Amino acid sequence: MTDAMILVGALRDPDSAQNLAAEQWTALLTIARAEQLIGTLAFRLEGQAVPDGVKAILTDARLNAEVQRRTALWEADCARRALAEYDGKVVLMKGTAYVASDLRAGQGRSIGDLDIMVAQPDLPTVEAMLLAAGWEWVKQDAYDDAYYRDHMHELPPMIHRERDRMIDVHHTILPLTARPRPDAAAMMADAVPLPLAGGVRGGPEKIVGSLPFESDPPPTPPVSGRGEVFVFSPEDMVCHCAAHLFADGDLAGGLRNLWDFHCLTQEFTASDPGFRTRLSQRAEHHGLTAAVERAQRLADHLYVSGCDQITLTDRLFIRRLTARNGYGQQTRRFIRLAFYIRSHALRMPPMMLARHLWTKWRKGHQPKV
Amino acid sequence: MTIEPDDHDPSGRRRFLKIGAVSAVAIISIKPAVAQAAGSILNCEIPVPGPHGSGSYIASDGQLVSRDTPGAFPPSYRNFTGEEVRRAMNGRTLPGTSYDQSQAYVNYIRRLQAGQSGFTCYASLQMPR
Amino acid sequence: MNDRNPLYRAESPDLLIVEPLDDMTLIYHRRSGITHMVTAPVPEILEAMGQELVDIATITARLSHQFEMEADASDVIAIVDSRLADMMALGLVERASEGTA
Amino acid sequence: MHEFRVSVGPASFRLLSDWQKPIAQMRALYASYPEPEIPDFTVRLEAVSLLRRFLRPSGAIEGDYMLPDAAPLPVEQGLLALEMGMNLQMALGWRRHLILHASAVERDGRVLVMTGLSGSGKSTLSAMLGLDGWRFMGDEFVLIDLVSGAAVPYPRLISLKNLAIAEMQRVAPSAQFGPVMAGTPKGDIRHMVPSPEAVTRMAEPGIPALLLFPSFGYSAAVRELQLSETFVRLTQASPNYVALGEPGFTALARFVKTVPARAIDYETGAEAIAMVEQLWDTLA
Repeated sequence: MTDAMILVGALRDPDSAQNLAAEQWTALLTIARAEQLIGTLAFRLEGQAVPDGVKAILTDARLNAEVQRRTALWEADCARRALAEYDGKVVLMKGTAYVASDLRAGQGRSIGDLDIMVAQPDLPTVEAMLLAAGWEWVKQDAYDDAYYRDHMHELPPMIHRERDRMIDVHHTILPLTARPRPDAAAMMADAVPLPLAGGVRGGPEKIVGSLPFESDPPPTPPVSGRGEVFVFSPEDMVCHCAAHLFADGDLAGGLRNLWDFHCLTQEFTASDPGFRTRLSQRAEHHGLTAAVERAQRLADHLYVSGCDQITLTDRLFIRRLTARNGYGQQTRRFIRLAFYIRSHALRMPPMMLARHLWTKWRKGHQPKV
Repeated sequence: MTIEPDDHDPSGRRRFLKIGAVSAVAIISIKPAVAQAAGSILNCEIPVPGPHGSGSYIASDGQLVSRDTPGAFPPSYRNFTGEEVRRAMNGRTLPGTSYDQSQAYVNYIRRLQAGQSGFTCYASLQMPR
Repeated sequence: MNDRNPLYRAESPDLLIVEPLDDMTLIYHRRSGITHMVTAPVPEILEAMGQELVDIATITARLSHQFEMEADASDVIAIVDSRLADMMALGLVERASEGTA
Repeated sequence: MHEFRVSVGPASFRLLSDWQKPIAQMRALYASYPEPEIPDFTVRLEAVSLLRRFLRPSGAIEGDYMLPDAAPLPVEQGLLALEMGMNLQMALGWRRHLILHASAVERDGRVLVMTGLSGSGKSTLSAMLGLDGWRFMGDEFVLIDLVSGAAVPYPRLISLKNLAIAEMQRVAPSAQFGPVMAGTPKGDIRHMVPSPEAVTRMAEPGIPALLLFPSFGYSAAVRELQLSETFVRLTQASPNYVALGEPGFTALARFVKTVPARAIDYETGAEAIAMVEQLWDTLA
């Protein structure tokens, strides 16, 4: 039966899609939607001769990705304005950072919540400013709240009451209970400002919140230097991507995260030959060498032709990452369960894991396997 | 921006502008109706309470409270459908509940926020008539 | 920073599609993708602001020049101030902060 | 899984089910509709658990686009579940038109659009008008072309509820009906196949000429609406207005400015049809 390798193949080698039969197209599109990669696929296949029905679906996906991009940038701009009086750095993370930096990883990418990172001591300040600007807590449950504050790498999620958009405010990139403890302070210190951050006052190009319009106005000078937004340095962006891929969840959505990793490393390496060396050093500093190396092997194996240097364990990861059939259903139940347990074991010491699973179980949560 | 070009009418008098009051609501922003339209075409249900409040009791004003709170009602043993909640909001009681219990549950549902279980379903009941 | 007389700038007109309906006007904000439905004097304030950095007194003076308003000058200033705050919250207007004002 | 594919208007679906029966029912009711080669959307009706595949079987609605809070339905209502799944794909995934949650009928190339809450009677009214000299275009969604503003048909199965079931069986005894599904979340439901003309002409759009907001159960009245009220109500009746961005705004603003709108209250179907004909003659 078809698995997500059909999607991997189309992303790796868009020309190969020319040979797909109608049945394979249907499976490919369904799997790409389920893996949140339909927009990415649409950009990859741009310019390829495809059947009419496929073309219409891919055009929709591209337009939809453009709307998501604009919405994500606007949300970032709203956060920037809400935090305009905050003196520290506000770092955009994940999808929003990729589109704001105009990186290839952002092309067609689906973007849900806004993720930002601020310095840990400033969390109460930032929280208060967001609450004042219309964000509200999503959960009221004391257990979840205490759990977040004691053990997680972010505040409990907040949602904006007018725009219905969620924000996750991080102070580091991995749960505090995880084994690697990345150097969050160094990541903040090395974060770089976006070329020109600005909402209303900014110019039209590559600006937070702007779309390319034919009738774009000439750039207007920024009103002040304050209220800039930042993104991680290239090395830290890649380290975060790898950490997120393996630690934050049970590899659900892993193909998408791995595609991010692939695009980031390719693009950074192409523009800077010294990037790989600095990435290794930085990964070591953060205790993320194993994660970055595995992500690199998996990404090369799946997304680069002719790279087959993988370990036996890597093969398990690949089985997990591609566990999806042509109907869009998740498959390989057992291997997914194994990864689910493993993901929690990575995040928590054994006793805490037991307590966590017990509490969740009593409340009726079951791993959706 | 395309506001009518004739700021002054031919007689040379200034146009009248209804300027409103300081406290007036002058801007309404259109929110996505996905929840409404999709919810109205989908069979949905609302747990009372949702997982975020499991184990809690429900006070008459809909707040989640601990089980020893006087006058609070136990969690519902079953979920309510959107249609049952719609009828309860129009004055009937939820199936299998007393009048006061139903009121408390409906108040709980009214307090639901986006992201909480049942919210999308509740939002679907809010479409204006 | 001059807190007593802040300066404001409106969103670029090219990023707003304005569609008068009746006593309400639609404004589609291209940067956010959000549709706002507004009453007077919101469209008039945006028009009066143009593309410059302006203070409330300037906006009010321009409105008074164009329109007859059923309110005395201090009320008009208070109302314009209130509408500017509404528009700032929605990202349709931004206030210049310290340094340049 | 069991599988059936169908095109409705410009959209096409792959329907999958763990059970054979709902698929057979769909196949019978949609027999006259074309079958797409590469469908736009996939809808799945899945057993909630292995146990529920056989014991009091109930299916969850899954697919390309899903909503939280969706409750599983007993498998006897699988046909309804699949229909809901199709609607959900359109509501969340369709980007080629502005969708209005409305029914529509056409005469002389011009279209009457009726929108309102479920229970407003828009579905039954469109079905009755479809028997009375109008071409039925759809009872759930009307698709507005983003460039031309034309109304594009989406003639899925007509979903009749409660009292409307007997009423339609009386006036259209020769129509093809689906199984009666009693005790669904929306009461009793029975599907009716639209007229052959509605299906053969489903690629043929029309120009929107009148918009009505019907309300059933109130004594007869007609009310004018301000453009701004119409606009807001239609944004709330459109599941993809916000997702479309600027083209959606342009299409909806044009629709509101060019199509006359009225709210009508009525107590009987005959009364409503008389009101519709009269408004059509004066306004459209």
